[in-house]
Amino acid sequence: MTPVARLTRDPIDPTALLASVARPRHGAILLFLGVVREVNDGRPVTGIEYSAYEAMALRELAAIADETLARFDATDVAIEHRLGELALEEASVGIAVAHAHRGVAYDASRWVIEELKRRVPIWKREQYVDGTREWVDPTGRPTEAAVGGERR
Amino acid sequence: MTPVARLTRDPIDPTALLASVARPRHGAILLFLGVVREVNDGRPVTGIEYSAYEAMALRELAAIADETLARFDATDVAIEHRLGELALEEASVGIAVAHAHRGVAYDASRWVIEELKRRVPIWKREQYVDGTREWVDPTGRPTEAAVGGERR
Amino acid sequence: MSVTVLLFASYADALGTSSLAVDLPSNATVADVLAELRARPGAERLPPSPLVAVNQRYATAGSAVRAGDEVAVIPPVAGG
Amino acid sequence: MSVTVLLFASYADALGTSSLAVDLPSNATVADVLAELRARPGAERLPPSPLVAVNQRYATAGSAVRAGDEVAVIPPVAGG
Repeated sequence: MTPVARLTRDPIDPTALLASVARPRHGAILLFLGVVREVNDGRPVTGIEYSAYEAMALRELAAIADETLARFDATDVAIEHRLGELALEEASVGIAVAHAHRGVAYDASRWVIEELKRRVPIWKREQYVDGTREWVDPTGRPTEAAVGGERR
Repeated sequence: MTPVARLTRDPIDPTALLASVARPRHGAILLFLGVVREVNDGRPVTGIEYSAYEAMALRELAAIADETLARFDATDVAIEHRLGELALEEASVGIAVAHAHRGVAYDASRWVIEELKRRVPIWKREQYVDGTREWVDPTGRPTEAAVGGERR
Repeated sequence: MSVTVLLFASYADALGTSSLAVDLPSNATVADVLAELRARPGAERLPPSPLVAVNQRYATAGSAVRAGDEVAVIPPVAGG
Repeated sequence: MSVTVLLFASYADALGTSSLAVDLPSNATVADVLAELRARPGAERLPPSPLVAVNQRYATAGSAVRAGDEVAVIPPVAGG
């Protein structure tokens, strides 16, 4: 049972993710897709560019997959994160988990996405309808642009 | 936005379920698949036959889908339950939900499957390696066979 | 008056049929339907208080039934 | 000794590069790397205590760095 943890520049394939965790012992499979949505914080978005510290991101994704097996009683897991330019409605991340019982599958799936968002070095730059672009800071600290504006 | 709520004798198609809830306003899509597993309560299973009170099951599935929209702030939802003879690893139920934010998607998905299991009149008869079959009673009350054994 | 009683899964096995007509006085309730059912061979395999739906909606023992109603006796559900 | 400093996303934009070599005394720490970085144009756009990884593992200001180490200064992550 080798967990899947990948970065990809190709579209995420939900069917392949589901197949990679299916086993006869499982009764529940859960697939989470994070997708590019048209509005963020009230600003109309036309697309998102994802970039990563790739070697470390892969290491962290693999670590999350391994920790999932340890924490959730050998849940099968596959994690795939996309990089590059994404259009609206394209999936940036796909997480498939499978377990004998659905409760564990839900808990494990949620844990994986929260860990991914907490520690995997991936960044996104949103493109807006007005042609501007901005790095997204989910911590709510001043953005690059705001900090730049305070330059002494 | 018409929620999907279907019974089907054909294999459940995860890609179609995902597509039916995708909208540009959503940032998260969650797909739950319940699948036939090889062991239940320690007994090796070779397949499951699902049957339903079809008219009422459809009504209850549609009600659950409508209630999902009301409870979870217009989450898109698609619910499909399979009937007939299923082999190991085949999906008996597929639930796709989508929302702007992942927390709501997880909560809504979990709510739908719990409601489905609580109130939709569908039954399953497991087939075992030894050739016997038995209706499954998730309430843990005496099974048909056990009650039959007590017949006066 | 007559109502149609539907049986499913283990209950259909128990009574050897998935549908039967039951004659009742007017002003009958779900409890009266179940009492009629109790007289049939195999009905001892039903639990004391099975789930019932009238015209595809869950009902209680006191719910009224009318001529032509569809009364379903529903085993523990096991979907998903 | 020399270490490689990697910059990403808004931090790479701030300093105008995604990679640079920094010379340090032996026994240097992550804090020393950051102090060197502060002298560069654009570094005032970094936060006071940015996340740092040494050789692809998260580190703290007191973590030791050795010759040839890869020290990454990591903006708030935004994957998913």
